[in-house]
Amino acid sequence: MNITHPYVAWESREVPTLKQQLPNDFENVLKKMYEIRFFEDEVQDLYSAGLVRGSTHLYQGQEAVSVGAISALRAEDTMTCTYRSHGATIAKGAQIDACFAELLGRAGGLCNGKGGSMHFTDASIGALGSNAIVGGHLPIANGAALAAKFLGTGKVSVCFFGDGATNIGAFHESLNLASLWKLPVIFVVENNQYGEYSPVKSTTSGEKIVDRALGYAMYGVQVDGNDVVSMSAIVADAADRARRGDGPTLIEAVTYRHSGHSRADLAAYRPEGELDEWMKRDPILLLENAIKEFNPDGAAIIERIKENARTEVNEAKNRAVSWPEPDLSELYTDVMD
Amino acid sequence: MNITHPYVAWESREVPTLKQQLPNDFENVLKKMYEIRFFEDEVQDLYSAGLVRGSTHLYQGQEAVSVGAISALRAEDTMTCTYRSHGATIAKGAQIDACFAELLGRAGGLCNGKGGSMHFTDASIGALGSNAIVGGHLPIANGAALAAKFLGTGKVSVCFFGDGATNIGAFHESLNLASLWKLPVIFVVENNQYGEYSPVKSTTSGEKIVDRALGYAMYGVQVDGNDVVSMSAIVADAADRARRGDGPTLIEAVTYRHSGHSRADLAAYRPEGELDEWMKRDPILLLENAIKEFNPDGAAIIERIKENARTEVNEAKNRAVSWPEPDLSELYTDVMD
Amino acid sequence: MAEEQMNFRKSIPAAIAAEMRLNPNIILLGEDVGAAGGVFKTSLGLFEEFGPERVLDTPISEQAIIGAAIGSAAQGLRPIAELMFADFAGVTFDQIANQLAKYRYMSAGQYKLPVTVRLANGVGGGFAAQHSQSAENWFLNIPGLKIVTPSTPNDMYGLLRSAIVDDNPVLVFEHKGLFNVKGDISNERIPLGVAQVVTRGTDLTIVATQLMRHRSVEAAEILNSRGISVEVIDPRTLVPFDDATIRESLSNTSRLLVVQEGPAGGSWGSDLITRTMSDSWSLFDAPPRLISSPSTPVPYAANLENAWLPSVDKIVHAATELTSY
Amino acid sequence: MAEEQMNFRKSIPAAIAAEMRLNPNIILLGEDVGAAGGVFKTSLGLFEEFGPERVLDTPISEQAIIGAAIGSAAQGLRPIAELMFADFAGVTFDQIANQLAKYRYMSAGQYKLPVTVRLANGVGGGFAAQHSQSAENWFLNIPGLKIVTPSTPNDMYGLLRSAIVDDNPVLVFEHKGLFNVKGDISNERIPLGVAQVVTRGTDLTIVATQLMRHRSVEAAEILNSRGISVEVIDPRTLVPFDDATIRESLSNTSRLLVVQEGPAGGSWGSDLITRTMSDSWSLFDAPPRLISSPSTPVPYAANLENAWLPSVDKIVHAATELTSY
Ligand SMILES: Cc1ncc(C[n+]2csc(CCOP(=O)(O)OP(=O)(O)O)c2C)c(N)n1
Ligand SMILES: Cc1ncc(C[n+]2csc(CCOP(=O)(O)OP(=O)(O)O)c2C)c(N)n1
Ligand SMILES: [Mg+2]
Ligand SMILES: [Mg+2]
Repeated sequence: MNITHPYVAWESREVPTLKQQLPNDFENVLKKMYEIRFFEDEVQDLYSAGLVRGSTHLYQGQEAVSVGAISALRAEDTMTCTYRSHGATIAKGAQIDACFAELLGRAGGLCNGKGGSMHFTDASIGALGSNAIVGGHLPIANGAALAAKFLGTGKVSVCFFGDGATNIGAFHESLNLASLWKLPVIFVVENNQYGEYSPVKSTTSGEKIVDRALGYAMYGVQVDGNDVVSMSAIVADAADRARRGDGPTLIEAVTYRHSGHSRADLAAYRPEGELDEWMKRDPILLLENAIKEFNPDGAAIIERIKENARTEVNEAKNRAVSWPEPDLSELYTDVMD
Repeated sequence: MNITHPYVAWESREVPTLKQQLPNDFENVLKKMYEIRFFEDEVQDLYSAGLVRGSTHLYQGQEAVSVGAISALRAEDTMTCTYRSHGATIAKGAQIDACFAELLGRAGGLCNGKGGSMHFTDASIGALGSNAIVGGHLPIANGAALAAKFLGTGKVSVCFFGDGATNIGAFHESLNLASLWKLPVIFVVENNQYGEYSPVKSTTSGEKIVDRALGYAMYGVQVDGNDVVSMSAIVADAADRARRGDGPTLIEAVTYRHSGHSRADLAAYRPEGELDEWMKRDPILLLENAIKEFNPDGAAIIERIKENARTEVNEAKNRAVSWPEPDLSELYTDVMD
Repeated sequence: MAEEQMNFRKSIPAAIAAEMRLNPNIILLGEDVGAAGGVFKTSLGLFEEFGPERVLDTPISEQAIIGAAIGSAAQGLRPIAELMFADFAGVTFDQIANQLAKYRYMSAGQYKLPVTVRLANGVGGGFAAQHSQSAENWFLNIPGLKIVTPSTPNDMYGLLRSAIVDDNPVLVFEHKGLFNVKGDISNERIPLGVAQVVTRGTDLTIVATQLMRHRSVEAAEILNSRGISVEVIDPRTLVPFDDATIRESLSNTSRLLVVQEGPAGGSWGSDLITRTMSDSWSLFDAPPRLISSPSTPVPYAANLENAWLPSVDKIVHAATELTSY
Repeated sequence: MAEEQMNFRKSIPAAIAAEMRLNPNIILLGEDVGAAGGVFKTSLGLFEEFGPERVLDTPISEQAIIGAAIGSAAQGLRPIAELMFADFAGVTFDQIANQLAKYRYMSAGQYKLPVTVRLANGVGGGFAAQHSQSAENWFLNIPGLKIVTPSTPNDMYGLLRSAIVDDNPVLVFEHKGLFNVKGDISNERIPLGVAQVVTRGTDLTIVATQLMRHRSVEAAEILNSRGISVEVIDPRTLVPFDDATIRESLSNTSRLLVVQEGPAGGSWGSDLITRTMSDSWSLFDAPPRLISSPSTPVPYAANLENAWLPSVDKIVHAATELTSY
């Protein structure tokens, strides 16, 4: 069924794709995507080796969403995200060794080891926080946008969350308020097809997630989340609108997570062959194909960037592993004055 | 702006109105509406006399919504509503003296005086409860519908709430789940133009409240809530759909509350003349006009019904006022076994 | 500054206005706090003075309200969020307990959240089970929140001002039963975490907040007239709690009676007795005693609601028993 | 029935299945409880045995989950709602505290709600601040809810069965740190509200639940070897609480140590000490003592999280001090 939805740009606007152009700064974009990919690969190993505790939620396959989005934003813009946030936090510019250290529970971690995998936060780069409560950060993203508007800083607040989060109350309250107050916020649903072990259709009514924008008279766009150029273009539009005072946008980025939901989840619930299909649309692969297509030296450039990223991530991990545990006094600090 | 919304019946279906026909059982319908009207008038007096404590939220002006809705349902269907629930509870069939007694905090009240104005509940007629938390009963309405579906009772769960409630998280979670599970539930938004002192537009994004149905792929209808024939017809449709297993409906009943939000609120925030305009569309007036139009003895019938209702309400009040306070032991009962 | 008579209700907007005048980044948000001046009229005049950008009317979306406060506080504002009836904290418990309270700790201090949350709590004359709770007790087990429970117009005024300028999340509970209480206002901030010795006495220490503080003072007068000398202490802040003042009093009286609105389970009164017993065991000459409401929801009917609230009589009776132990 | 060895995790679906077989109106609902068998594998096999109509996977909508349980219970079903991590009770606190708990009272008993809510609580090895709380303490001040905190596979099994057949709302807390603990299962219901005396002793009474019960037993062994005879009591149910068993023990030992995971404020341990002191003052020969976690959120790093949890050492130390008082 085709819904005529005046707020959905998807049907009415040409969205640029990797088939047509490379990202402006494609080398950096690829590098970030590789950093995230390798970071997450290492995390899986560290987890298996028993060095990462609790839960981890990996981001392989979704790199184009946050890397694309953040490439369209300014350094001072703020970001909130979920427990599946290693990717976005690195994309925003966090030091990779500090990310590893956080996962390892070490001093020098983003949060001195007090937050862990689900709470990556880096105030220095506007990474306001990762949230382990599904939907818990959407209201907070509004708050950051409210401050930007009030103080006239021109900052935009970007908020990443999953398809599953669109069914929780906080989602609804946040979208309504953002629309009503025309807050400079960009809601990016990373529709990776599953919330935990449940396919999105089994938990989420409506034809498309982005249709929910209509109820709030909010701009809504569905976009190929594996295409970093599309992601970037759509977010650039949304950021312009936000900075102009025209309010929020709901972006449904259609993507896929390569691994299971968390930790040891082998994702047995996925239909046979589904992963294979999506691997053909791996965001890194798509970007590399485009680079090779548009650039005669593509293959060599890719190789160099990839190796650089691999080395950097590896060195960052080695540094972090050598750092000490937080001092026991850290247990008691940062509660209240 | 005209939204093409495939789920909204409003534009695509002829809704019968009082201009075209009377309700089948128009005498009883008018009687109920008068009972509610006189009941609420008395409550205002009792409140002013200091006999009703806490808060009261009156229903004058909205009578056609619940009377119309319930006239289309079966006695065994269940109902949940808000603190503004005297009307719906009487419409569903509660004893008027027991309603007064509840407000007065007397033994013999619907809830033995333990619930008060905001918690009218009468299990004997399927009035599952009134809720003082905005939106708190929507998830519960789903539960009643789930039981009906599971047990195959064929019961429908009707849920009344205000325009303001459409902005709270529980609304969203409930509509999604109801749609997903095709629960036999009818969500009736009584859009009386205000949530407390705030006009609906100042708190509620979107062109129309009913547009929100689209995000859940739910049937949605906007209807004249002051026209008891329209209300009844739309709810009859929704109930059919629910009983057939086709799931929930969101009905936006456009109406108006004659008095302030609660207690001593004089509604100074209303634009001059607004109440007067709506008084011309008073649901009782509209029904009476139709009765006179379609029935040669209309005026006499109306007079008889009105006087009957007035007497019954008055006698009910007099009975209730004479009943004793609940026994002090009631304080401790009904907590847990 | 000159003292003036003011009622509890009016002391609230007065305190907010005083701080808003000093700091342009203080905002107030909540349902009908603006144009209407608040459902309890506790923000009357603020909208007129500070305008719609600093006094924001919100939809009925308590999660969005607290979230807006958190995010804007992290970005330089100093928001005051009103939740109207404290019971509504239930629909935004996650935002308060899991987000607001833990934000600073989880980020290892990268963000401090100077957020004030205002809630109208307690029994207010027939509001029944979902509008009458002593919700301050819901947050005692959640580290990271200061909790303020003023009893007089002056405390309301001075503590609210301190809450607003505090760099931590502070929950301020405004008791519905006290809105019309009158008193002098000294127009100054009162530090959080400092108890007030309301009446001096030597036979028994009574600790009570809000409505129960007033009933305890009444009881103390009756007891005094019967030769029992009672020290009534109002902690004013539950977190941090001024244990030292209680201990000092106990070292004179050796007897502790805590009077509280609300059930005993998981309550501040229960905490106080446990702490004091564990730390100051030797000070006691009699068992400590907690007077609380029964373990039931709040009923509507006048006679039941009255019976639910600890009465002056009950306090007098328990105090008499305790002192004759 | 024959006893069998089973771990804590598996005792949960075993208990649910046992009751579901007896009553066709019992349903289970929650996120991924069905096809996936639960994120903790605590509903493994139920979907296969009872099908999608009785084992329902829900969206991530905790308010909708509890509401569905309430409404369906009012209409004749006997729902078991799973909230996964107990911390998520925050997003549905209203439905639990303001709706589920008060429904019966507000309606003067017209509706009873036989709802079981299952929550995975406590520290589980690095889940950090929003996934590690002892949320049982959040509900102590809310009359109308039974609260169950099992420590062994047999208690888990037997208490969960009783919770399911109970006519009241019951919150059952399944401790993440105990999922792999093994033990005998007697395949029978265990009544709610009855404490278990785990070890007999004469010098000191230790009261502890869940993970802390196990640490207390360890501590008791060490203390025994040093000549201190410890009675460890596991209340198993926090509401209703079996005060009589504690009092009986105290009448022998005269010394009370409560050990609890989670901060002291608004906690069951604090309540227990206050009640016992007030009611059984004369039984005490030494001040009561509460060992709890510090008043901080739960940190992630292994060394910090370990330090946050009361250790066997700390218990031994406090017990030694108390007995030499
Ligand atoms: C309020 C709440 N309910 C449940 C959970 C458990 N949980 C963690 S992640 C998750 C799935 C979320 O799915 P989605 O939003 O699609 O994000 P994804 O994990 O796919 O990135 C669930 C149910 C939670 N953390 N918070
Ligand atoms: C969760 C919650 N927030 C706020 C309130 C206070 N309150 C009571 S009624 C009301 C307005 C509701 O407006 P609407 O839904 O339009 O219903 P109406 O009163 O117009 O019938 C508000 C804000 C409440 N009871 N519950
Ligand atoms: Mg997902
Ligand atoms: Mg309204």
